Amino acid sequence: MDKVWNSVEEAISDVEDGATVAIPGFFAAGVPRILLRALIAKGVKNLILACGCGPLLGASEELELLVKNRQVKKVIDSYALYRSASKGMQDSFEQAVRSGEIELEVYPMGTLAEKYRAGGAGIPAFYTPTGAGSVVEESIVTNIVENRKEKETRIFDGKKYVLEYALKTDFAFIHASMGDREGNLRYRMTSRNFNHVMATAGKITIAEVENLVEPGEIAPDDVHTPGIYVQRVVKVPRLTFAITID
Amino acid sequence: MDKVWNSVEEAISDVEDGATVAIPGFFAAGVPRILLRALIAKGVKNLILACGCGPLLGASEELELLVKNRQVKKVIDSYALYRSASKGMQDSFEQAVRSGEIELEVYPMGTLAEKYRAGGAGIPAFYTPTGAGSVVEESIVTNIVENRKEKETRIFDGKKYVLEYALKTDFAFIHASMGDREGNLRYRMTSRNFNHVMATAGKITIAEVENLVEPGEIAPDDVHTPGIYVQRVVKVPRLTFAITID
Amino acid sequence: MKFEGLPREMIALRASREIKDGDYVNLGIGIPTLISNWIEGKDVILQSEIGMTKTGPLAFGEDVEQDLINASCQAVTQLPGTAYFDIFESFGMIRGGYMDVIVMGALQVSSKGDYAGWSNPARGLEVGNIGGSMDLCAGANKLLITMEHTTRDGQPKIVNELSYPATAKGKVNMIFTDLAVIEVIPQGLLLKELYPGLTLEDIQSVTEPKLIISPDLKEIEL
Amino acid sequence: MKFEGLPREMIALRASREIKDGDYVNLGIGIPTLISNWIEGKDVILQSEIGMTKTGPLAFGEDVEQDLINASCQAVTQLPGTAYFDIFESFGMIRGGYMDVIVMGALQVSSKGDYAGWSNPARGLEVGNIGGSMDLCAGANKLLITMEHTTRDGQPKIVNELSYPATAKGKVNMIFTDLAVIEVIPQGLLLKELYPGLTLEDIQSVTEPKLIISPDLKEIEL
Repeated sequence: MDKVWNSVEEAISDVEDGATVAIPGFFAAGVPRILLRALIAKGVKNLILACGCGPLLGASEELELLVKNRQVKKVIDSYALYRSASKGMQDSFEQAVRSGEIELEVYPMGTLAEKYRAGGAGIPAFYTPTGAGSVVEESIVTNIVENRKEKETRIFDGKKYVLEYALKTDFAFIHASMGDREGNLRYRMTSRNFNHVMATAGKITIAEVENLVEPGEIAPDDVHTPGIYVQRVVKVPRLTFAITID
Repeated sequence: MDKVWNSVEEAISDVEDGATVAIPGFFAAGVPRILLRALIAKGVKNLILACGCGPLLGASEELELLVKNRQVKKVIDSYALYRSASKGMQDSFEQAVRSGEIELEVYPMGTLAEKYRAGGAGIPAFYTPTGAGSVVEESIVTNIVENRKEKETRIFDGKKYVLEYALKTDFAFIHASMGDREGNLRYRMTSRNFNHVMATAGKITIAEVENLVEPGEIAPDDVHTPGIYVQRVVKVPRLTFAITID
Repeated sequence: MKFEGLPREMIALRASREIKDGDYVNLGIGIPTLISNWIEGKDVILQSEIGMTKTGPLAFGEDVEQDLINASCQAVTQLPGTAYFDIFESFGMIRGGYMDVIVMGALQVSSKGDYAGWSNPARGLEVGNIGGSMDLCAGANKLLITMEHTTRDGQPKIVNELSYPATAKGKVNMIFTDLAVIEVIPQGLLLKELYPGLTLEDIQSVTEPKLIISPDLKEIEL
Repeated sequence: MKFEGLPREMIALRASREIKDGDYVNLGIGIPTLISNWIEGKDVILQSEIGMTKTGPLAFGEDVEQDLINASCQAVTQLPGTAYFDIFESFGMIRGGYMDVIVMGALQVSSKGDYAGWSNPARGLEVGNIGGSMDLCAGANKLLITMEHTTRDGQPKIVNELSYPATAKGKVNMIFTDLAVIEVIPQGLLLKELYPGLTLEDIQSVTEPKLIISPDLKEIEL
């Protein structure tokens, strides 16, 4: 079952305007930068980028281009803004959020991880203690007022929990250190982060891999993401990048 | 953080009458047989054995002793009975279930896996499509009539789902191929099955390991169960066992 | 009434034809497991719910490895590209819809695509072995049933309403028996293929719901 | 009003005393991160929510590895016994109660143990960076707050009621500032340690809720 595609351009050729795309990465680590660049080059619009923890702060050049090209309709994330308010004021993404041009929908990070996991695992909804006692329990946190859909809470054993829903995406872009031709993947160190769970949540999961190997070269006990979740594999070079954010 | 105990006897010394103990294993594979034998030798009673897929069919000698010694109050499982009805009639466990001496509470396997996962991950309850349209959606499936607590269902996007609850246990007995002194574990092949998830669900998790190694000998990217879930580690010999069940 | 039909291996062969290159497949206990003998050469990956993708053929003799079994508790082998994972990942992919084809045995199937397999009331127990069957049905993109057309004493297993406890409702797509190939369609059961020599009256006599006869009805092709 | 007190490193040092051998610990961004400098020699394992247990010291120069960062996006190192895992496992262990001690920075803490940290209304945005903070609070066995006692312009950060959006309610156990060590008890805030030279009037003047004075009140011990 050979899932290797020749180029990132071909591999994302069916990503169309309005698609929801999962973008893993935790700040600078584990971001599918080359797939993101192909998305920029393709120029599709009205994208919903479903993130986990600030991959677009980590890939700030890519974010700037996406905003400049007006390709993004909405970002889902737990940590999408610069920590520094003054730097944020100069950031074109934050400006677009402030003006309402881009929607920013925010969740606690663990809730977001669990939403992708639920999406991949056929669980439509779950209860979590996270966010109870905060605005998170009241409604969806977003800069677009009319999208602040109310949330449900429920008491179990005297403690309050929030009902949260599964999140599946049209595509998931994955960055892996190693992948075999059948889509079995391995990640390095903390670049694993959201990559595995998003691979499970994407209807079409496209993995850029730094090392492409034959089936069997990843020992069966050492596979991080079974190939069943991965529809397409593309070999990419290993990039060097700065890991600081502000 | 050295978590190694000298013997299985010491490692389970605080398992008391009435304890709920998670027993992983999928039929013959990955069952913590040596910890089970220590439990038999200890003679504690009124145990609730929380299983996943028939580890006590795989470890049938241990089951027979547990039943004979009247140590078991209840078994939770997805597949606890011999496939063959005639063999089942002669089985002392099935006889105890028929007489009501032992309670057998049954779930679909994936629901059971998810109940342990929820227990370990702080999720009190979740919705699953599994069992909708069967008796599983109506009430807990058990041979003890008064324990058939009603279940809730709910419709999401026109489809029916069942509300299921987290399951945490007082203890989890784990069988791992390799463990380091800090409790990081690795499993071999399909003996992994319920071991990882039960390690997360046990309040006190005790791992019998065929190979005991120093921290660092398991490469950080190759850990299956992080040691944070494991309170005690005991070195045991590798047993040979038959893998057939009826 | 009982008719001579295909042996179990041939039911498996016929069902295997529904599996195509690129499919991820989970095979239940019994006749479904025999399908693994008929997919050699196909670009198909078998999932075992114990926590394995790309399950290899059964292992015998020295190749038997006690840490490597399939969900039916049979010794199996691994292949280049095999992956092992834990049980919640395994059922995550099952419920999450990653199985293209699931093949199960059954005690009964109804004309609405309901199916019963986990509990035989004759055993006299109100608990039973559910195993992974209900999860597999919940997540199946295509659910095939392989079974004998009738019980040992000739009673229909294809019925109007289940009398056995349901495993899942409305999920079955096709039924492969020793006597026939039947598709579950919104209007009921469409008879598509018949064991050579049987008449329409024969097959109806061992099938409770009124069969809809396909205009393309043919003999079972092996 | 603003008093001279401990530098940030010393707040971290004092808070580090609450961490004991055998603890699994998660440190938030800011002063909490500095605690990692003070636990050398303790048998403590640091978890980073990015997906790592046994996080090693910060990496510099040639030791910087772009695939290895902590949750504050700093280059770190691994140690013998380090484990990497994915994000849902990481937050499973956080919510599941496996962190013995969690230390966070805060914008405000209330006398009921409520705390605000994720959003500063002054920024003029109704969305903000929640990150892992709410999950960490939900799962904390012991939640310590380290922060400056007052804002830059001397306003109390320890308040009767939060005016900033809450991160969690009723979860804070202890507060470590440049001026004091305070325990959250059912009756309110118990002042246990005070910066040398400060009077009770001084500390009350920069603290909104009426402090309960511990009979064992002492100077902050470093």
